[in-house]
Amino acid sequence: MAASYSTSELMVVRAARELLDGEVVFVGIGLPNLACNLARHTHAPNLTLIYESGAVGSVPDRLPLSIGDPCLVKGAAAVCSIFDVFQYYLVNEKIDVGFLGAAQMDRYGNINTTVIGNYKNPKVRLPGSGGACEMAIHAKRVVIIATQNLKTFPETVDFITSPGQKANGKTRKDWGLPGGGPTLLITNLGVFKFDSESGEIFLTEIHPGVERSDVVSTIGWNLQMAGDVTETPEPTADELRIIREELDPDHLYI
Amino acid sequence: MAASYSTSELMVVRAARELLDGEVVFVGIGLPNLACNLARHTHAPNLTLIYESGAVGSVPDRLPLSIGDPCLVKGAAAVCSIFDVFQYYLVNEKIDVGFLGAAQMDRYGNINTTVIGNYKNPKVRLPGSGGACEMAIHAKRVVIIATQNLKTFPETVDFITSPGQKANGKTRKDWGLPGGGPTLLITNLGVFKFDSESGEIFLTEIHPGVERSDVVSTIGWNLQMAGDVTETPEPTADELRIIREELDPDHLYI
Amino acid sequence: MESKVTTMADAISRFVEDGFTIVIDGFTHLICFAAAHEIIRQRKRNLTLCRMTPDLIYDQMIAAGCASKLIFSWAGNPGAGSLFGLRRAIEGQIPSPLEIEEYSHFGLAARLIAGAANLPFYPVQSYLGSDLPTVNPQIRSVTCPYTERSIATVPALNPDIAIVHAQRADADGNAQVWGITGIQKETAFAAKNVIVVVEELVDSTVIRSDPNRTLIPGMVVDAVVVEPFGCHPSYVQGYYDRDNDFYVAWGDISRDPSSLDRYLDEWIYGVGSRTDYVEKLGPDEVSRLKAELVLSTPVNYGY
Amino acid sequence: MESKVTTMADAISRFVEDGFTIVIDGFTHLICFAAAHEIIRQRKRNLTLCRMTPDLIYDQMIAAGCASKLIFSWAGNPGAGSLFGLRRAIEGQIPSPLEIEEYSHFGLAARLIAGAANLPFYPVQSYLGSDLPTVNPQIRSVTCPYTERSIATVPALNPDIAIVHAQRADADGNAQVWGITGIQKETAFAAKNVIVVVEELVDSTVIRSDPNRTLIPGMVVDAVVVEPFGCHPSYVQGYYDRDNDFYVAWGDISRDPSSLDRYLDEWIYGVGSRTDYVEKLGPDEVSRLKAELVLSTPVNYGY
Repeated sequence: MAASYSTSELMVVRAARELLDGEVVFVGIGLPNLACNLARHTHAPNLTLIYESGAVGSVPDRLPLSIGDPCLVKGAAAVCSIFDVFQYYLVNEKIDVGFLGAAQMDRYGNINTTVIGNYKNPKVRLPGSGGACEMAIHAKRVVIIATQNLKTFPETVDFITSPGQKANGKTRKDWGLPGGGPTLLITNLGVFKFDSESGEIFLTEIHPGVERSDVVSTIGWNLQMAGDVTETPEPTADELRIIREELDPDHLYI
Repeated sequence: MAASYSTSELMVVRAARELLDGEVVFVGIGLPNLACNLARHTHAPNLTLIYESGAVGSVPDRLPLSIGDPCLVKGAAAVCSIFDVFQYYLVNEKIDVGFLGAAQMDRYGNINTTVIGNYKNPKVRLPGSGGACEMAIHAKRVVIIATQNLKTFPETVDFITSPGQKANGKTRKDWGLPGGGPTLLITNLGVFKFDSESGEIFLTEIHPGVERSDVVSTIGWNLQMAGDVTETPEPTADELRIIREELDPDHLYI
Repeated sequence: MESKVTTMADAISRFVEDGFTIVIDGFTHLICFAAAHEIIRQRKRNLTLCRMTPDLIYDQMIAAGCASKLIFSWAGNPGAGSLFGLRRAIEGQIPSPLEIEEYSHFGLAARLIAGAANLPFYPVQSYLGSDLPTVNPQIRSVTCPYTERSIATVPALNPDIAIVHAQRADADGNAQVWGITGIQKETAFAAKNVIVVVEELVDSTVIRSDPNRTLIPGMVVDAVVVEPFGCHPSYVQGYYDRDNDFYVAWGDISRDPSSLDRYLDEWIYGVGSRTDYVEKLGPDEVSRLKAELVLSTPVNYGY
Repeated sequence: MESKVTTMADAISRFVEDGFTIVIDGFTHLICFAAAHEIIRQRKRNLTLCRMTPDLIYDQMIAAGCASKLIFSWAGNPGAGSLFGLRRAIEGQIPSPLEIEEYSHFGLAARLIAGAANLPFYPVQSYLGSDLPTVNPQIRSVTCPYTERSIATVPALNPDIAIVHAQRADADGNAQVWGITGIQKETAFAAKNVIVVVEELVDSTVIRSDPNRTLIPGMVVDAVVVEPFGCHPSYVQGYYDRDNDFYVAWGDISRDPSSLDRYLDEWIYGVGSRTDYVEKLGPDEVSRLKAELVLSTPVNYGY
C-alpha cells in the first residue's frame, strides 16, 4: 500500500523511471531536476546530469534553485562554457534525454514559451527559448512536463518556440531535425506518448483517482487514446523518502 | 666601440628594436624568440609574447626549443587553446607584430614554406604553412627574417604559402587582407622595407662590413634602394650580454 | 604604463556612453550588479542591453529607463518567476518603448562567438521548425558548400563595452574565473572595450601560478575594478552564495511599478557605491551568504 | 558498468582498425608516442593520419608503413629540422605512396572544431592571396548573408578514433590537462571513439575537486589507458620535460632509411610495451627529464 503523495511527486517519480542508467540528461530546474536526481539515487546511478549552464556530471548536495546554482559545480565531473555545452554536447548529439516545460503545447508537442497573443503586441510576454529550441531539435528524446488546462493545451499555439513531431505542417523528417523530439508528456492528470505515424499525442496512463473526462476536457482537441490506458504506477515509500528528505526537504516543488 | 658580434646577434638586435613597448607579438622559435625576449629585457618590458601553441604573456626562464616548450607556460599570464589563439587573438586582430621565416621570398614578400618544385611531384617538401598564412593575413605588421641567396630570393616563388604586399598580381586591398602584411625584412646582409606604392622591398640598411654588391648579387631581381641607405646599428654590450648570458647561453642560435 | 585599476564610478563614466551596445555578462553566476547600479546612478540612456538572460540586473536597468533595446534569449527570473519591469516595457511601453531582438541561447552565444572570432556570421544548426526566424530577420541562412544543405546563421555581435566579473585578477587585468564560465570569454574578446570587476586584486604571481585558469587576458582589458560582493544578489563561487530570498522577493518588488521605484531609490540612487550597498545590507546578510572552504587539488606546472 | 580502464595493447586492438582516420593529438605537448608505437607493433595499415604537426610520431608511423594518407598543416621536426620519413614518402613514394591533404594550422583546427560542433563546415577568414586553396579542393567558400562577402570554408573532420594524452583522469575517463591544451578537446568531441591515455589514474574526488580543469568529460571516452612516461620523447607539463636531444638526434636517425628501420626494430618492434621502453631508456634518462615541483595556487569551490 503506497503512502499518500502529491501530484508533483507522482510526476517526478514517473519522469525518473523514464531515464535509463548510463544515459546523459539535459536537466531543467524544478520537477525535471528532482526526477533526474531521483533516478540517480535509485535505478540510474550512472546517469550523467548536464545543466545548460555548463555543469557536467553534477552531484548536487542541495536543491538547485537555478540551472547555474553553485551546488551543480562543486564536485561535478567537468564545467564547460556555454559555447561548449550547446555545440559540443547538445548539437553534437551527446544528449539522450532533455526536459521541456510549456506555456502552450499543441497535439504535436510544438511548444510555446515565447508569447501569448501577438508577438509584436503581446498579451503576455513569456521568457522565450533559452535552450529549449535546440533541445527540441537535437536531443535524442524529449520529455515534456506540463500542467493541463485549456489555455495550456490549445488547438493551435500562438508561437512555436520549440518544434514537436510536426511543426507548421511539416514532419521532423521534412524539416531535417536530427533529434527524436518529444516522446513523452507527463501532466498533472496523465501520461501521453506520441504516435509515430501522425505525430499526435495519445493518452497511455491516467493518474490514480483522475477521471478520463478530466483529461479530455482540459485538452483543446479531440484527444487520441491508447487501446489500453493503464494507471500511472504510484511512488514507492523509498522514492518518496528520497524526494522529501534528500532532494527537496523544504518542499519547494512538491 | 662595440664588441665583436655575430651576424645572428646583429639580426636579433635589429629585430628587437622594431618592437614597441606594450605591443603584442606572435613569437616564433629561433631568432624571433631571441629578439622578442631581448626587447622584453630592454626597452619593452610590457611586450606581450604570444606563441602559437597558446601560451600568452610568456616569461621563459630558459631558451624555448619549440613553440610549445613548457617554459612558455610556467609563469605565463594565460594559456589558451589552438582555437582561441587563432580565432580570438590572431584573426581577431589582437596581434601587432608577427615574425615569419622563408624558404623562398619574392620582391613583394610573398613567402613559400610549402614546396620547392612542383606541388604534386616536389623536389623538396617543406613543412608547410603552420600558422604563417594567417599571420601574413591578419597581423598588423610582419617582420621577415631570412638568409640571403639566389635560391631564397628568386624572381618568382614556387608556391605562395603566405601572401605579401602583392600576391598573384593583386594588392592586399584587392584581396581584402585585413592586416598590414610584411613591413620589414631583416637578412644576414641588410634591412629592407616595403614600398607603399609598388609593394616591393627596398634596401634601407646594410650591415657593417657588407658590400652593396653582396646584397644585390644574392637577390634574383633588380633590387630597389632607399635614397639614403644607412649602416645597421651595432649591438650594444648590454644587448650582447643579455643574449649570450641570459637568453641563449648554449649559443644554439647565435 | 598607466594603471588599469580604478573605481567603478570612473570606469563607467569613461567607458559607457549613452547609446552604446553593452553586455554585463555572467550566466547565472558572476552577474555584476555593482556595475548596473552605477550605470543607473549615472543615468546612462538609450543603451542596447545584451545578455542571454536579462535577469534582475536588466529588469532594474530597464525600469530605471537606461535601455531602448534588448537583445536576449531567455527573459525570466531564474527559478523564481517573471521580470515585471521588462514585461511592462514590452507589453505596455512603460516607462518607454523597448525594442527587442530575440534568439535562443545558442543563437545569441553564437553571435558573441562570431564577434570574438572576427567572423561576420556564425552558422548554427538550429531554428528549423521554430517560429523564431519569422520574427527576427537577423536569423538568415547559408548553403553548405559540401552538403548543399541550408544552415541557419546569426550575425556577429561586437558590443561597445563588456563588463565581466571574475573572482580574481592582477593589475594587468589577467582575470581568473572558476565555476560557471558562461560566455564571458567570448564577450570580452568580442567587445571594443572591457571592464573586469573582481572580488580580489591579487599579485601577478598568483595568476601566473596557474595560467590555464586565466579566462580573460589582460591585453584585452581596459579597466580593473575591485568590488567585493559586487555581484550580490547573484553569486561568486568560492566567495558568496546567491541571495535566493532576494530573487524570490523581486517578484513582489517588481510587480508594482511604485514598489520597484522605491527599490531603485533606496538601494541604487540612495547609496553612493557598492561599499555603501554592502554596508546597508549589513554584516549578518554578508556572513549568511559567505562561502564555505572547498579547495581544489593543486597541479604541477614544473618541467 | 564495465570498466573503461585497460591496456594500450587492448585499446589499440579494439579501437583502431585498418583504413581508419585517426588522430593522435597533442600540440607540441602530450604527444602519445606510446600509442603510436603500439599501432606500429600491431601493424595497422592504410590509416589516414591526421595531426596539425605530424612530428616525429607520424614520421615513425609513416616509415613503418601504417599510413596511406596524411592530413596536416606543418610537417617539420619542431625546432630541429626535417621529418625524413615523411619526406621520403612524399618526395619518393618510399616505403609507399602517401596521399596528402594540407591546410594551415587554423584551417585544420577549424575542421576539428566543425566536427566537434556537428557543423558540416567551418568558415575561416583565411587563404586569401595564398596558393593553398589551389592545391586543396576541400577549401571552398560561402557568401556571408550579412556582408555579401565571400569567406573560405573547410569541411568538418570526424576521425574514427582520437587518442589524447592527459596528465590525469579518473576511471570514468574524466581527463584533466594543463599546460598547452592544443586542439585535444575538439578532437575528442569530433571523434567517433576516444582513447584517453594518462600519466596517472586518480580517484574521482581529485578530478571533482576542480571541475573547471576537466578538458574531456568521461562521457565521450571509451577507454582509459594508464601509461606513465607515455609521451617520451615529447613531454608532459608537471611530469617530465621534452627529450630535446632525441628530437635533434632524429634528424640523423631518420635521414637514412636503414638507420630509421634500425630504430623501429630496436625501440618499437623490439620492446613489448611502454613499460619495456621505459626500462630500456633507463632510470638516468627518466630522472634527467623529471619535472621540478611548481604548484598552482588552489581555488575555492565552496558556496
